Order: sequence, then structure tokens, then C-alpha cells
Amino acid sequence: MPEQLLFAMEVTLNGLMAGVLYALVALGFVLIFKASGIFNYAQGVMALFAALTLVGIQQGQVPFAHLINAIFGTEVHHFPWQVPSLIAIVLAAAVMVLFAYLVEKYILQHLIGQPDIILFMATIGLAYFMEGFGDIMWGSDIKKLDVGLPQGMNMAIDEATYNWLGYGFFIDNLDIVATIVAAVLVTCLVIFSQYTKQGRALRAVADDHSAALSVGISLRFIWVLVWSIAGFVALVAGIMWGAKSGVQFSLSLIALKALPVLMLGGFTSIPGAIIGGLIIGVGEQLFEFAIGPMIGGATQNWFAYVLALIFLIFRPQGLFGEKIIERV
Amino acid sequence: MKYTKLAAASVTALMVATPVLADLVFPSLSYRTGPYAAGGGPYADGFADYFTLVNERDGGIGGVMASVPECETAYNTEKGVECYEATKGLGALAYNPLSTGITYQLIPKVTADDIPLYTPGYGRTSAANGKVFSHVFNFPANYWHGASLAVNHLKDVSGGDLADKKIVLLYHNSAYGKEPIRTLEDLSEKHGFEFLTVPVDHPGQEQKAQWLQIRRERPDFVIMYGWGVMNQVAVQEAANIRFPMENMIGIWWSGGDHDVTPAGDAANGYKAVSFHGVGSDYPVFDDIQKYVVDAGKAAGNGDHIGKAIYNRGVYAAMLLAESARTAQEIHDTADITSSMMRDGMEALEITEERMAELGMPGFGPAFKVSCENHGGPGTGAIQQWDAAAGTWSLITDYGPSDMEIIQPLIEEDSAAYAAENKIEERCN
Amino acid sequence: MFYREAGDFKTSYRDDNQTFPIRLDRMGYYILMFVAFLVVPFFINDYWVNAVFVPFLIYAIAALGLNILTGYAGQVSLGTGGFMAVGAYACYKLMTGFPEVSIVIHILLAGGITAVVGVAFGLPSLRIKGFYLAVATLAAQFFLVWLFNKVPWFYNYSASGQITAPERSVFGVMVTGPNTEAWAKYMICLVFVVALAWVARNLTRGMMGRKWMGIRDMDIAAEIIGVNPLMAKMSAFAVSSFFVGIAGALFFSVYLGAAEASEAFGINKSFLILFMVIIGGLGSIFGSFAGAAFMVLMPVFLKNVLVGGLGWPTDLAAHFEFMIVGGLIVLFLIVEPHGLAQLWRLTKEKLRLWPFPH
Amino acid sequence: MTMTTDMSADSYVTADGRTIGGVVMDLKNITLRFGGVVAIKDISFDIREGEIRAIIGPNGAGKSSMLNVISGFYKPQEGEVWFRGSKRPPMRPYQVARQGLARTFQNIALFDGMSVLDNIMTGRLNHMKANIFQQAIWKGKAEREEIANREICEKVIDFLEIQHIRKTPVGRLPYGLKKRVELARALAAQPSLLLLDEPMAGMNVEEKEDMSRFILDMNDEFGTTIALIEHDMGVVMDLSDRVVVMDYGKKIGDGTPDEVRNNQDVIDAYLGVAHD
Repeated sequence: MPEQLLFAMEVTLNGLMAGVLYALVALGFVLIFKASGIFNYAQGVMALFAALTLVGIQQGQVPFAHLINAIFGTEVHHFPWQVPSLIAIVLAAAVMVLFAYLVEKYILQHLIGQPDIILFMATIGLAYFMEGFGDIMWGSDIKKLDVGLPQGMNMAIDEATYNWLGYGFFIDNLDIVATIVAAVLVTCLVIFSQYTKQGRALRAVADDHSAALSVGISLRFIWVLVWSIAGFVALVAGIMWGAKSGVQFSLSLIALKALPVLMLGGFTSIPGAIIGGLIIGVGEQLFEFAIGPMIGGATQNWFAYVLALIFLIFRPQGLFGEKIIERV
Repeated sequence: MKYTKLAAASVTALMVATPVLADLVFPSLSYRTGPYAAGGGPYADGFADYFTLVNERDGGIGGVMASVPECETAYNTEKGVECYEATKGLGALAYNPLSTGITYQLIPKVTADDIPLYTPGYGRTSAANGKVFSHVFNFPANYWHGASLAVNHLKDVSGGDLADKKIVLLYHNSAYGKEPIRTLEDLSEKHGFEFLTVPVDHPGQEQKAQWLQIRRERPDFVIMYGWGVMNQVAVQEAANIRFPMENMIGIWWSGGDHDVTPAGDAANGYKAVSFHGVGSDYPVFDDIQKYVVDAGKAAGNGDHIGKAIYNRGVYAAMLLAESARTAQEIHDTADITSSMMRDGMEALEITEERMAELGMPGFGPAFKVSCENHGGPGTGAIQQWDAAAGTWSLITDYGPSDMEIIQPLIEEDSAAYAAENKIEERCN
Repeated sequence: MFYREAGDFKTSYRDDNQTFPIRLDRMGYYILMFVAFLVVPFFINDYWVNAVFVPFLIYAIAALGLNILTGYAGQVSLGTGGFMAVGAYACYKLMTGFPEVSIVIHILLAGGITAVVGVAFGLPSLRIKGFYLAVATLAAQFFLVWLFNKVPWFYNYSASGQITAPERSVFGVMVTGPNTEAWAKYMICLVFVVALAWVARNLTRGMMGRKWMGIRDMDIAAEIIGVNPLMAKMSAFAVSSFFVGIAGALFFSVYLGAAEASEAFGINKSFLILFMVIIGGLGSIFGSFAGAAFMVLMPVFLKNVLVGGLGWPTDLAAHFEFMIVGGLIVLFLIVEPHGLAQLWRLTKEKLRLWPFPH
Repeated sequence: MTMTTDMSADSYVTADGRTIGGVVMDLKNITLRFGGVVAIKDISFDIREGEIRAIIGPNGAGKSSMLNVISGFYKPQEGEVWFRGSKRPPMRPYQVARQGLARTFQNIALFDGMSVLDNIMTGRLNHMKANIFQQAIWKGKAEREEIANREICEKVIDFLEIQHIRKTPVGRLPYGLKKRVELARALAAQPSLLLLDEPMAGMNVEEKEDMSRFILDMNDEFGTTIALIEHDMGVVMDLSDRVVVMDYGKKIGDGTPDEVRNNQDVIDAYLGVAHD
């Protein structure tokens, strides 16, 4: 097989893996948008905050240490314990549930019935707030996130492809884990929404707000629920991305990688988020591989958007979005 | 209207915000928030702590206390401008904004305002030409020196010959990252190595395509000009594709402790260029611990001491303090102005003895600034990361960079600036 | 009692159409203009110009532009930063390419070029609506910034990719470059702001504005009663981009003096200006100003209070600043989703009745 | 209001003395489908200059779809639309509007963010020619044009008796007034053909009487040709000169109110049911 083709295959595979990571972030957006029509810009910051909280709990950091020290002149930094990863993850998830509750109580409840753009802006305000709050709570230095995920090249794949094709493919173990986790997560979500009472309520609300209200489903509960789930998804995304780069401010910027995925897949479709993620992942990696060197490289950021834009021109509601019927 | 009310309110706020009047003011335009906070924090700590040390231990510079009003820029040019204007009025002696973008803003401004701008290891490289840039100093080394130093080192480890070697430059796709390209192109011509550039867009969380490309290209070496999250991801990805860490060499801004720690053991052996000492094994740090940290006067919480970026802040502060001292001697007054400060910087001479006196023996090169040369000697060493110990150590001496290549580039770029801005050459 | 419209009858449609139909408003406006043109320039210093006035004025232009697109024509755009970059780079190329031509012309042309680019990137709006469009405009944002960073022609092949504004003057007074007097910077921005605000007001009170608002409120109905959606949307994109382009040109040449696309015109700028528009009030000229003032002054004010006044460490202060700005945005949206402009209107309505509320 | 003259002639005079002219709009064999659903099946009818033409039929008969075909919003799969003697090429709705068509909507389609006056002024948009630069400058052509057209709108406002709400944002108005404003907007366009989609839906008797009066006066004073959809049979029979009856997308009757009233198909399909 010609070398270029092999390279293209490797890039495609890696693009798929990258796509899974994008989809993981996009998933959080879709959940909230579906249930409440809110385009939650804070999803990226939620991932950062969740990851910060996880690391903070794991390493026994004292929350607000810097603030406490600045006010009282003390020198507290760490509790004398470390928390096992699994417990830390559960605790971090609990914090995200609390966060969801507070968001519902202090923000969403007061904005019911406002136009979409106002809700969108509110989430940007929330993102700002969380950015500052996360830093004050846990400090702004880079934190190493280690929950025992494997990293680095998968040797088995490398060897197998080398023996088979004469060129060893590079696949990151972390990406494989991410793919599995994403699959499990989506399966759980599907099971939850199909087979539990709360899940059915969730779908009812996503389908028709007022109808759901009229049969006695509590919108408040649903919102807390869906924000909690989105918080948990953010935690998972934060772990996956944070394992690579350390937990730091830039983690919040992964939201920008999820937006073209959303555009492509439709804001309301979970399969759309996944397939959109894969298409964007493969598309941008292949473009960078094939065209990038000719025009100077670093094209991924904009190409993802342009790709999504081209799709949209032919299908304005996204791949899996509900068809827009115009009437007067 | 609302606007005027707000304006009135902020006037009041400004009135409240009268500065503590100290005599020698070295504003610190720092960034402890935003995407580059991890690098900005330790630097600002080191910068402030050194001046605090000078005040506490020596009773100031020439008997006059130094003050370091800090202003948060978040690496943002507009906030940088705001900070500059806000601190200018305090009688600022010199600016050190730790941002190439802000530096470009300030170059014309400081020249007009007669305040020196000090940009060690960053900023506008061609500002090393003092004939054109009267108020900008970037000693002891700049980006182009860094590129040359890296290539020199790679040449050494390749047994003195780089022909048939392939070097990739992985760079932050910004003004900063693009700086070394010309130098490296010229060096590739001179030494006969193959040269490739691979850009990474801000912020650089996703570098899969780049590293797959590097893996396909199989370069012998990778030189990295990164900043922020790009560094950590690059080190991790290099480890992932099993690129030999010792063949990867970062500029000093890619050589912080926080750049390598997230990758853990995998980062062992990673190298970076440095123009100053690493580690905390210098007497000055004991003094900082004693006079500053233990006295509760540290800018941060004191745990950055000895880290590469912290040390750079200390080093920059030391050179500024010495310049101020020089200025005091030249003008025979303890109470210097920014204009005198500029003269002091231009006349600065750092000797081995002086550094030893300051508790920083061998911390940097000995050099002398002149009217023509604001860029220092351009010497530097290579540091290497020991993941097990969690420390950097210098593995080479301070070596020279290839001024044969760099000087013409400096001349060319500064001449273009001079022509564009109708600046007449000085020092003649 | 003092603020009233009773007895302030209009006898012609022309009078009825004026911008400030209430006498007191009109007087307030004249006083503001007097202060802005004849008082402020004599008292302004470097700090106030660079930290407050010039950014406020320039952002007000950008906010006006975005408000025309988002507030009046209902097309949400997150590409403002990219379009500002177009204005800045166009201005730079013109300034360096034709140094003999006045910079005022360069700035206007830069606006024109941005308008053309804006229309090109606005074309998808014919098919794509709502948030999909908002995200689609991000394509413009990222692509334009990448382009200016990548193609050396845009920055005249300088080593670092930075663009630096050469010195230019208007009527013999330096307006760009480091030696510009504070008042000169202020005045050139003020003149542009006043002129553009006037243009924005004219466009939005006339048929153009009604077409835009028609598209915003109910696009299908608007088309059926005769609004050409292509023309309406494209004209909104063009006018909006023209404003934003001018803002970008001023931002680079007068305010910053040097810029780099990815740093100065990144996505944060797009969000910042959208903030201004929404906080100020969608579909309101006054709101654009109020929003710009709020978003420019708030951080400066907080910083001065927290760091200067209370002596907090800068990082804590900066983090609190984030929290306070974010919290205030949410609070504003909860208290008054229609922005500062609506708040102002309500205040006036109350005042109109004061002191006899019934 | 019964016809006394032979309808096949090019023009005739009604009993109340109005002159009805030749055919303005001729719809020939229109078929409209949405996917597999046939909304309109092979319908033909015409509208004459100066007449009030009603389209009636039960819910879902395809009346609104018909109106949407006329105003160019729906593109029929088959059939032709002839306007003023020539076949209409495929057109966007705004181009149709420029030919002198104006309409109101079943579910009020006003611009909620604008004042009543501005809404009505939008009706004038095809009459205002100042370009964007002239509008930006305002002084001169744009202002003159604005004032001239404002005068026309003020006449409409007087005519429909809505002076008091001129500056009120439309969103704050009650339903009946909104309907009236929408009519004003359509009227301000001074259309040669005015389409009214259920102008009296949801109104009480008094409001209906007002609206009927407006429609008649409009037709009378400005000579506007009107095609309207209405449910209230009494109103339709009183108002219109000719009536088209639709049922399940098909035309089952066409003629003067009297003719329609006596048409057996119509009685079976619609009137019979309605008056059971």
C-alpha cells in the first residue's frame, strides 16, 4: 500500500478518536439544550471546574486556601490526607450536582420564559463567574490529573499494523479509554432515558415543555437533573482532556471545539453529537494532513467550523436536528 | 446619564487608589489569571520577591526603597496598556511586561515617555540594536539567540555535524512563535540540516495532527517555541509517540517546571535552553527564604523558589536592580528618574564577582551593555529535566550563539523599523 | 415634575420624528455634546484616554455595529473580533501603502472593506438561523484571524507578524503613533462615534431599520409584505461590518498602535462586544453606549477598588473581578433582560410621573 | 348584494353601484402538495378588479394554502398564476408584494418589537425609494420621503381609528386591535389586490361589525380588490361579490353568494353540516 494512504488511514483513525473527545464535550451541550432550550456556554468551564474539584479533592487541597491565607494571614494549603481516585470522582460528581441545584435555584428559575439569547448570555455570565470562582477555590496553577488512566502509544496496535501493513499505526491508549468511556456513558444515558421514570420525564420535557408541565412533571426537578447529568459529562470530559494537558484554565476552551460538532450534529440530537464529533474529528485531521502543509498549517480551529458551515448550508438544522417547517 | 455616574464612581475609586509613594518604582505587569497564568505567576513572584529581599536585607537600592506595584494584565494587550498608563504616573523606572504582544504596544510608547522597557528573553528581538531602539533592552539573550543555542547544542550531541539531520520547529502560531523561523532557516542553510515548521494554534490543547506529522516525518530533533497549555500537551504527545525526550528541546518559555510535571515520568530527559541558573542552590534563595518568605512578605506562597520561571523573575529583577544602582552611580543621585534608569541600563556591567556578591554566583553570564548592543552576549546553557528528582539541571556551560547569523537579521529588522518610523540611528 | 412631555406638542411629522422628542432629553443631549467636545479634551490625560475614554468610544462603535446586526436585524454574530481584525489590517495596509492619503479616508475605506467581507460571511444567514448562525459566524472569526496570522502580505512581511501603526495626522495634529496627544486620540474617536451614532440612528429610524426589525421579528411575514430578505440581511451585515471595521481600524491605529490578529482580535473580543450589546439593550442605540461603558468601566473600576482601594493581591482581585462581572451579567439579565437601555427608559417613565405617581 | 348583470362581461356594475372590472388574478389548475399530502387539488378561479372575493370552506380545506400560493409563499407543483394578463414566473414572496399584493395573516404576523406606527410604515416599503446612503444621511430625500409616506399612513390610521395607539409597541395591544393594525399595514401599501386571511377570527360581534365596515369602505373608497377567507357565513354572504367554496383541497362551488347558497354540493359538504 502506498505510504500516503497508510498515513491517511492513521490520520483518519486518530481523527475518529479526537472526534470522540469532541463528542464528549458536545454531549453536555446537547443534554441541556434538549431539556431546556439553553445553549449552555458554560459547559467548557464546567469541565474545568469539575476537573479542578476532582484534583483538589484527590490531593486534599484546602478550598479557598489562597483567600483564607490572604485574609487571615495563615499558611494553610493541604489537608493531611489524599483521597483515592474513585471516591474523589464520586465526590466531584456530588459537587456538580450541588452546582446544578444552585444554578437552577439562583439563575434558571428567574429566567423562565426569556428569549434564547438571554439564556445564552446568562450562561456566559455563569462561565465568567465559574472561572473566577474555580480559581479562587482551587488556585490557578497547573495541576496534574492522575486517576490511573493509561497513556501513550498502544503497542499492540502498533505491532499488529506493522506486521500487517508494514507501518505501525499510532493510537493513544488514552483515546481508546475515552472511546470506551464515551460508549459506556452514552449507553447509560440511553438506558436511563428509556427505562427510568426520570428518564421518561426528561424526554417528555424535551419533546414539549408545556405538555410535560400539564401532566405534572416538575420542570425544576428536570432542570436540576439535566444540569447534574451535564455536570457529570463535564467531569468525564475534564478527566479525559485534563489527563493530557494537566488541569488548567485552558481546559475551559474545549467548549470551542465542541461548537462545530453541535452545529453539524444538531443541537438536539445525542447521536448527532457523536456522529458530528466523528465527522469533525476526521475532517479537520485529514484536512490538516492533506491541505494543511500547503497553506501553512494550524488549520484545525477554523476548518472544523468551515466544515460544519458547509454541511449547514445544505442542511440548516444540522444532521440530526429536527426539520424546520416554515409556516405563516 | 448612567455613564457619567459610573465615571464619577470610578473617579472616586481612583482617588482612593493613591499609590504608596516609594522612590524606585518597578511596576510588575503580571498575569496570574487566564490561559498563561501558570507561567505568569511564578515569574511575578520571583520579580517581586527579589526587590523585597533588596529592601529587607540591604535597605533598598543605594538606600532608596524599591516598590513593585503589581498590575494584572491577564496576558491581554488592552489591559497591558491600561496597566502601563495606570502605573506610569507612579514614577515607573522600567517596564517588564512578560508578554510579546504588550511589548510591541509599549515600544513606541516608552520611547515617547522616556521610560526603559526591559524584555529579557522575549519581546521584539531586533530591539537588541540599541542604535534604533533607544529605550528597549533585551539582554542577556533573545529568541534568535535561543534558536541558535539550541542548534549549537544539537550540533554538539550529533558529533559536530548536522548535515543530513532533520529538525522540526513546533511553534505557537503567534508573533512569539514565529520569531525563530528566519534564524533557523538561515542556520539550516549554514549547517545543512533539513528544517520543517509545524504550527500550533492557540491554545494548543489538540496537537494530534501535529504529532502525527512529526511521527511521519521522523525528525532527529524537535525544537519547541510554545507557551501555556501548548507546552504540557506537546511534552505529553511527544512521550506518547515515543519521541526521545532528549532530542526535544524547548526555548526557555517552554522550560518551566509546570510544563513537564503533568506528563510525569514520561517527560524525563526533556531539554530546554536557558539563560540563567536553575534550581535553588544559590545563596540568594536562602536569603529570600529568610528575609522574604519566612517574614511573610513573599508575593506568592513561597513554593515556587528554585523553579525555572521563578528564577527568571529573580534574575530579571536583579539585572534591573543593578541597572538602577549603575544609574545612581552615573548620575550621582540615589533618587533616579526613568531617564537616568535608561542610562544605567545602557551602562550596566555584570561581572562574576558582582553576581557572587549578590549570592548568585554563575547564575547568568558576565556581560556589558553598550549603546549599540542592548541585547547582551546572547549566551545560554541547556537545562535538562530529571523527572524522578523533579528538578532541572544545567547540562552545559553558557555557550555563545551564532552572531554571524543573528547580527545581520537584527540589523535588517531594526533597519526596517527605523525606516518605517523614521528613526535616526544613535550611538554614532 | 421637571421631566415631562406634557405641553411639549409636536406640530409636524418632522418634529415628531426627531431623536429626542422630549425637551429635557434634548437639553441633556446638547449638554453632553458640549461637555464631550469642549470640556473633556481640556482635562483629559493619558490614563483616562487610554484606560477609559478611547476604549469606551471604540467599543461603542463596535457595539453599535453589532447591535445593528443582532439587535435590529436579529442575526446573532460571534464573528465581531474577526471583522475588527479585517478593519485593522485593511487600515494598516492602506496606511503603509498610501501614506499620502489622509488617515480618515483610510479608516472609512477600512470600514468599507470590512463591509464587503462581512457580506461574504453573512451569506450563510440566508439558510442558517439562530444559534446555528451564531456558531457559523465563528467560522469567520477563526478563519480571518488565522489568515492574518498566516499570510505575510497582510503584515508587510515583518519578522514577527505584528503590525505597527505609523504616525499620521489630521489637520496637522498627530492622531496615531506614540507621540499623539491624549486629546487628539480622544477627539478623533469622538468624531467617529458621533458621526456613526448619527448614521445608525438615521438608518434605524427609517425604512432600512424597519426592514431589519421586520426580519428580526418575523422573517417570513416580512418577506411576504415585501422585504427582500437577501437585501435586508446583507445590508445589515454590510452596515454592521462597516461599523465594526471602523472600530477595528481605530482600535489598531489610534488605541493600541500595534496589534497581532490572534491576540487583539480573538474570540474573546467577539464575546465582549456581544456582552455590551446585550447588557446595554438589544435594538437600542443608547444601549450600545451604555453596554460599552459598563463593560469598559466595570473592570477598571473593580480593579481600582479591589487592588488600589482594598489592597488585595492582584490575582485574588482578578478572580473576584471575573466573579463579579459574571455575577452582574446574570443579575442584570434577571432584573432586566432588555438591558440598561430599558432600565433607563423605565426610570424616565417613573420620572415623568414623579412626584405624582397616579 | 346580488348580481344583476351578466358576469361574463368584462366589467359590470353591482347593485350598490360599484364598477367591477376585468380579471386581475387568474389561478389555473393549481395543485399543491406537501410530501404526499395534497393540500390543493386542481383548483381554478379568478379575481376581478374591484370586487370582494371570498374563499370559504371547512377547516383544513386548503384556504390558507391557497392564499399562500397567491402571495408566492408556497410554490404549487402544478398550475399557473396569471396576474394582470400575464403568466407569473416563479417569484419570491417579496417580488409578489412588489406587484401590488398585500395581505394579512390568520395568526397575526405583526412585528412585535416595533410600534404601531412603524408596523404600518412597513406597509409603505415598496413605495420608498431612498437608498441606504440617502437614509444614512437622512436630511434630504429620506426625510422628505418619510414624511410624505407618514402622511399616507396617518390617513390609514385615521380611517381605521387607531390614532390613540400610534406609538404603542404592538406587543402590548389586545387581539382585536392587533388585527386592525395588521389591516392598516396591508392597507398602507395601497395594494391593487388585498388578501385577508380570516380578518374577523376571534372577534366579538361589535368588532366584526367594525371590521366589515372597514372592509366595505376600503373597497368603496380606495377601490381595492379584496380576496378574503372567512368562517362567519353571514359576514361572507353580506360582504362578498363572489365566493369560492373549497373542501378537502377541491373546489366545490364558485359564484355569487346566492348561487353558492343554493349549490347542492356546497350544502352537502359545508353549509348543510354547518347549519344542522
